[in-house]
Amino acid sequence: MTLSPDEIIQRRVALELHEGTLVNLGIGLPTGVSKYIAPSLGILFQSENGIVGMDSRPPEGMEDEELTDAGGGYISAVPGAATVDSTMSFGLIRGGHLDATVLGGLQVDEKGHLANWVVPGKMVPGMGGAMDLVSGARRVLVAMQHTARGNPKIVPECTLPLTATRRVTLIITDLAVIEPTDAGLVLLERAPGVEVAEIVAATSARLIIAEVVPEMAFGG
Amino acid sequence: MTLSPDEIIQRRVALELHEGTLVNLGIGLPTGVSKYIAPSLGILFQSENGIVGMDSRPPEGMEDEELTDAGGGYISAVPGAATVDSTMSFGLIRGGHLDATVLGGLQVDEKGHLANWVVPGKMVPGMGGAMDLVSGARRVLVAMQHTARGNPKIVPECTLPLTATRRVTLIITDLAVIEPTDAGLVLLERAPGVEVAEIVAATSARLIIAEVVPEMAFGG
Amino acid sequence: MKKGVTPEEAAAMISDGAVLMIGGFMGVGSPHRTIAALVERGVRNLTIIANDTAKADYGIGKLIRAGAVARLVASHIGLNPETQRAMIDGVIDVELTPQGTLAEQIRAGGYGLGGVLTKTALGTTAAEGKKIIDIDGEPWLYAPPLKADFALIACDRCDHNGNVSYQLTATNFNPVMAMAAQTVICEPREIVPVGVIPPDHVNTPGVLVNYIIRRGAHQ
Amino acid sequence: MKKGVTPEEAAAMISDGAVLMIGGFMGVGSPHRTIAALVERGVRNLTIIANDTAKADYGIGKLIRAGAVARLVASHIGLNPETQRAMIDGVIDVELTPQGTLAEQIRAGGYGLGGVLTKTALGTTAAEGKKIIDIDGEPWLYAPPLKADFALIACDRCDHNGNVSYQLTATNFNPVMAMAAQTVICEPREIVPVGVIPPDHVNTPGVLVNYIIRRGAHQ
Repeated sequence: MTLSPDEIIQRRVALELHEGTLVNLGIGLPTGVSKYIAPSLGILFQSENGIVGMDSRPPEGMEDEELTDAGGGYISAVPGAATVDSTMSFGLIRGGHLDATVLGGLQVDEKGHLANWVVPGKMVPGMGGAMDLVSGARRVLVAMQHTARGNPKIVPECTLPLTATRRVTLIITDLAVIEPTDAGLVLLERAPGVEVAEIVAATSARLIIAEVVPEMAFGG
Repeated sequence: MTLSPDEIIQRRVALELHEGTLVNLGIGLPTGVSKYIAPSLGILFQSENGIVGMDSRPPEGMEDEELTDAGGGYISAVPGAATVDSTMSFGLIRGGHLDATVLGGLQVDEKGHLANWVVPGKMVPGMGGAMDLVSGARRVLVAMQHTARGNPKIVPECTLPLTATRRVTLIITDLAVIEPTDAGLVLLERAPGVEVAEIVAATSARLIIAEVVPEMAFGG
Repeated sequence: MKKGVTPEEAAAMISDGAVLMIGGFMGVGSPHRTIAALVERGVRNLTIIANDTAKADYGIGKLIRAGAVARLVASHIGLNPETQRAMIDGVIDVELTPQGTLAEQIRAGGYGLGGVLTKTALGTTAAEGKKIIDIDGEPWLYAPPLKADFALIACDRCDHNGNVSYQLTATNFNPVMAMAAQTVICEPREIVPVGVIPPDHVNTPGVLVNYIIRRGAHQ
Repeated sequence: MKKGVTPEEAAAMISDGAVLMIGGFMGVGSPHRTIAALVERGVRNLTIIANDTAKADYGIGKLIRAGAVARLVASHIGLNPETQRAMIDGVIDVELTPQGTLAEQIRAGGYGLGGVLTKTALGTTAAEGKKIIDIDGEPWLYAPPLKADFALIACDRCDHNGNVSYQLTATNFNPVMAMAAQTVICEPREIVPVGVIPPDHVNTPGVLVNYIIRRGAHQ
């Protein structure tokens, strides 16, 4: 089985999500993680615009203009879903009731700080719910390509404005799984067929590397 | 028509309540004000345990154990009532959405300060919602007997702990209507058949008295 | 799906010295079966956060009479003379807080906020010894967030996943307490299949509820 | 009963320089007819408080394109390039605020609170120049309450008394904005007799709503 970079990231992130918990998947790459989650696990996906238990887009013609995700796209709801207003939605996020948030990243640094909301002078989208998610979720999982146009995104110190000063829980890329710790960034796993040297070369931050770095093990 | 002291107070308070507004009536004497309000006015009564649009006790056998007032007594609901949780209930009170609160008083003083929640060492009921109501309602109407066992309740300075440092809007008793102002307590009206001298004698606070103090004028 | 537990199993999770939030207003919307099981278990030294203690030997008043409570945070104890006596005698350490402030403190605990800034009680004896925060020259009374080990809540309906809907004035403090405790135990009047409660009528999403009290023998 | 007004009558109440809260999330749950009437009226110099500005020439994006907005407080403008351009060009003064903080600031305004204490954005560039409040040695970012002259909200159902119920993700900022403005104008999808919405399903009590937008010609 040859997996695309996105598939590697999404499948590996899926392994981090636990039965019966509430999870927020960011727009884009993180959204695709849900494809790899067995419904039997009872994991509920939150969309911060106000739903606990979002489901994928309904069949053509069945869309409801009052049921969308945070990007404004049509969604459906699982049986047992709950809809909430914005204060409650962010109460769930900021009060520590969200087990995990999966977000994309522009940069992550040796302290585990994430930058993902602005490129000054170029891109000013606003932070939306990103700062709340990174500050409030129990676990922050960064899901991103290891490099952008060949440039490392895992850097000694973020040059872009931070999303939060809190250390993220785990960085999952198409090359590696890396855990920020007090001592620094620890390389935990390699993507299938990827050598440690390749990861080090694609990373400008210092990595702490164990003698044996196992390959990511996917269920399927 | 001879009115009882309670009736005088309740009928006079009723004249202060405005069409289409939200009003909180305290337990006891204030609750009886609703008897004198025409339903056509569309005044909604709030009970701070979580209802906008409370109605009187339902017929025997129709009570619902999940529908009560702040004293735990059975109530009904008017058509168009809304039930809310405690945070929203007090959001309505503290956010200035309540047009008037009608409360009993133990003492009111020359600054218009109300004391009605505790008699240290004797009675420690707790303030419940009283402090929120006096701090947050747009208008605070004190409805009480002018004296307690012959002793004035309108005093130079409260000796009992205050409910709030905010000046109340109006004091309505079985003898008089008094408005606290920057200059002090202004005697606005006399109860039917009551002389100004009688009011002054029953009041230990200084009263500002106009040349003509009209009698309370009730609609009915 | 959540595990259904008996009131006794729920009570067995709660140890001496635990901090409990208990829903209800004068016993309306209180988890009466869970409270009775707690009394039966003989737990001691509890801290209770609740609006009131209902009446003597009713609702939370049962825990007061049983001597299970060491500390109480409430807004009103006026209709329970046993709680008043225990306060005056120094048997229970009672902190009286304005009802709206109490509700916001619990919400702040559950919503990850640093506390509450309010005008209520400012300048009164109820503010003595409390922190005043100046915002642009204006004083506000600060009240800290409240959290608990357990929230014991009651509701009208609960589905198999723990989605909860409340009814009428039995709602009161229950939804906000369900946000503010480590473990939430919910005592429903009725348990229904998933989907019976529409998404817009779920007041407390099931992810917040850890245990559902099973229906009673006679139900 | 409330007065039903046309979108044009509602727009006529809103003068140049007014501060508006507008409900909606990417246009979902926004009062589209009221917005269109405001654009038609040609009002200027507005301050808008809203989660986002939807898309170019859609929802609040219509007010942006019309040049009606001088100041914007929002959490996200990434999907409306016209708002981004207006911000970079200095045409609109844009304050970007984390979404959860923005929701709490509006709530604080409507609930009479002195502001919000949050960890979100603490230590980031988004906190620069903002007040930090120390609580027992821990820093919290302070965000002031927000209020408005008008809240323009949208809802699924509204009864003749102005009782409102929202639906699904069209709820978002609408209920909290209905608490925080001097005048609340509600644009319902459906208007029903009093009693059709049960008390437990009223999300915004009618006492908060000043005007109801009448049904449209084709409705």
